[in-house]
Amino acid sequence: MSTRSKDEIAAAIARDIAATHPDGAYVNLGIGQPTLVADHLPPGSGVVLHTENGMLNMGPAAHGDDIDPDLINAGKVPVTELSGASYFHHADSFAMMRGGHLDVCVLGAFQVSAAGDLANWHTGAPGAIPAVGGAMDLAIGAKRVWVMMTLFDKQGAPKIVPECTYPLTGLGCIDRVYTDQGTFEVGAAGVRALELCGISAGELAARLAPLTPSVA
Amino acid sequence: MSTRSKDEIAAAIARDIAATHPDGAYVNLGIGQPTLVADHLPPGSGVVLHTENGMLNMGPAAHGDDIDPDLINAGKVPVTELSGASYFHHADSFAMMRGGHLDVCVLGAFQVSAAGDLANWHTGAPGAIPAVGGAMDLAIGAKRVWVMMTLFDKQGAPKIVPECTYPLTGLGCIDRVYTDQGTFEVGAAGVRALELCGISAGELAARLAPLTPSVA
Amino acid sequence: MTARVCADHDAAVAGTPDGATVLVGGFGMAGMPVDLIDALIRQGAADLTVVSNNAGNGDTGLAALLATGRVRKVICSFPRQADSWVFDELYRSGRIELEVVPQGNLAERLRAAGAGIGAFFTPTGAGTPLAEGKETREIDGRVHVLEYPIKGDLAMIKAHVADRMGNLVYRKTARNFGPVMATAAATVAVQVDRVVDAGGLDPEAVVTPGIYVDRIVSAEPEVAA
Amino acid sequence: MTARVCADHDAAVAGTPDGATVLVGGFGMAGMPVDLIDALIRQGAADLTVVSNNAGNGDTGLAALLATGRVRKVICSFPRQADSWVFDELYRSGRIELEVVPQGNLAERLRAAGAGIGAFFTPTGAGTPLAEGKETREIDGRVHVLEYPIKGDLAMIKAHVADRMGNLVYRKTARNFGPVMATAAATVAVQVDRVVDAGGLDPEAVVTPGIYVDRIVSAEPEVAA
Repeated sequence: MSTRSKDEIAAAIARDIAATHPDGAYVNLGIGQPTLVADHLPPGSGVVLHTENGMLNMGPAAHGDDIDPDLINAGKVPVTELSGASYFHHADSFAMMRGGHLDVCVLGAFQVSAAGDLANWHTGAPGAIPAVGGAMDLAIGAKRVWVMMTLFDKQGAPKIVPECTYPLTGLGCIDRVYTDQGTFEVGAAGVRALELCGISAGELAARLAPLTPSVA
Repeated sequence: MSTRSKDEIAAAIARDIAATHPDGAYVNLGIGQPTLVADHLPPGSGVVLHTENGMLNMGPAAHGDDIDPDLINAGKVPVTELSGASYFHHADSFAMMRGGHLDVCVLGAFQVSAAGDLANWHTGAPGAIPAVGGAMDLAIGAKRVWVMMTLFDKQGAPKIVPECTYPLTGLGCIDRVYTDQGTFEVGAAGVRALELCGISAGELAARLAPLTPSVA
Repeated sequence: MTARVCADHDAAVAGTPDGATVLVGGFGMAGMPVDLIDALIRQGAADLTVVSNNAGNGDTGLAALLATGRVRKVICSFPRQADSWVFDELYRSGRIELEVVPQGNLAERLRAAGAGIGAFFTPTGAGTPLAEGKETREIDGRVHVLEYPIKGDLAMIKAHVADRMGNLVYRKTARNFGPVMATAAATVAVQVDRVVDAGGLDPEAVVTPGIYVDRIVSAEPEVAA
Repeated sequence: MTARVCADHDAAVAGTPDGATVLVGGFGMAGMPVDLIDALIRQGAADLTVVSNNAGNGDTGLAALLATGRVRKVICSFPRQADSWVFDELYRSGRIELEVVPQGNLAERLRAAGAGIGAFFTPTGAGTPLAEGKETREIDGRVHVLEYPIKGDLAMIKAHVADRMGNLVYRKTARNFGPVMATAAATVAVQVDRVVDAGGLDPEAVVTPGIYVDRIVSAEPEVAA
């Protein structure tokens, strides 16, 4: 049993977005790994990508002559414009996010708590320069906020935890966590594995203890 | 000694706007008599008119073939568009007003208090249907809010009063009151006549008592 | 979810439940979504709360909706006009409730609903009867009143042109409340003069991005077919 | 008062006092008013508070201003980037203050300053370190944080085209903070690619109405002459 690659996780998220929103969804993909999801959206999914620096219907990354320094995404990567795009200023863009108009937002995370709290902006380490960007707005604003991360950190410690030990980004804001070792729901009912990949239910329970994940 | 006509009052206001803002001013003229001010603005004054239903650089009233039902002022009168106009939605238009960006607003009034309180939206009479429109936003929002009214009502009672008896539109918001019988400053220092027209200082004091207007 | 072009105005307001709060665009007749209002009259939802700047002019549009007796309450800034006889009669006979809101508070409360603002402090209305019973606070030496969002179940607005993504542009002062109401309702229905394909509007000039729009209906049926 | 086209960038930032709060547009380098920043460096105002999304990239623009040592404090959402070495060094050596603000709160607090909102409640940041010490209130079952406006003495922004009335349009995502910062400062200086006569911009497509703009300077000197 092998774990899922980042591409496989991104494909799973893309599939679930398309399944949940058959008529198309408005989606924000956080900077870093979540941007991979765009590459896996099925043709005709009708998904419209939002970038918080003021654009809807963002296209793929720009290359060569298509690069325009005035057209970048939230990660400051040059991107392209799809047909039906629109531009708006930052207050309007964040009003859109904070007002609950995005269907799905996918974020990276350091930790997610069983109750759905998110920690993804700051390690709290001494000397670290804090930088939050739009993470707190996205965390509380989208209709569904999903996380894409590895289930364990480099030291092997679980990133789904009883309580976040890193500084919080938002309280009770996460619906679902896509990881290399499976997909999980978190929230009031605790942790529930929707599917496992590369880990047995027994090992999962042992490594996430004292959490007691249920397995669908 | 004769009193000033509405046109003469409007001309005085127009003159003062032009004198206070030699480089041009952004001005909102309340519905009713204040709209007359537009006709008296000197050529080249550079004054830009705002209408709260979403336009800057509004032109004069439209007639005949120039009438466009999509282009009206706050009094719902068809108007025209001057070169350099812009359109915006109601939240942006009122943000502009409420954020203190208009240089001058001219409003009609039932009463103005010596301290600069304004009453201009509702008589409070039983059976009257209250309707406020943008009056409360204009009253608190413009840098300078001026009133254009007759000094006395039809029963001869003064409309500059110690305390407003009609329901208030705004507290301490009026700078200056242009009337048929003179121009007055109101505010923390009380009532001060800048000029009188058709009324003597003695008669003014008698009719505004217990207020004690000073005369410049 | 992305907007849908409806076959007719009835489809655009289908499913409106009794008791709904309906945001109605327009300032006087400019931007008034008359065809959607007529469809809502046919649809028959009752016990409605209507949020609009005015309370109807003459006998058409919003006035016609009020005349059905299916509006319980009007929230507006300026109900009384020379031609607001339908509202006047209902109000004077005690058959309709009225909440008068300063026009800027109306716009800002709608924006707050769309922008996820829980409440805001504004100096508008401080010390006046329209702030009675409301929480106040002095900020920077000025009395402010706490105001809450106004959310709609349905918004009915009129725009000039839509593309098939739901992006909208308006015409002149008919823009008025449309863009802000489009952000503030669970379902947003828009009547437009015409629909164009995606790419038919300048992305720099879009006023209402398609994310806010659910149902579009065009005055030119052959285009909307 | 209506906008003025300045002869050069120095004229557009003249008179900035020590201790000023300066709003600086741009998201990374997109929309960054580099020429105005260079003029402010020459102008020499010190003890500044800079409000911007980032805290400078590389060695030009905002980073160059920070490098002069004349910035006391930065208010931003995302100071730390791969190329933010100027800020990083100042911060780590204790020579600059930092207030980190969630990006949406930054935009909304600037808007509040421009729109006359005294304060607003938002769920953003509730329960996080960035809300510590701030007033909170539960509204509709959700914890909200009370946030206050951010006002500038000077805003420096970059737009694409201005007309002589000061109306502005922007280009693509370089729009970002420009329109909202233009509403939030006592003096607004704009660098543009070119200036056109009044009437040269579509009134329906103007993003920043001229009322917000004080000083314009064009990259094409012959047009601004």
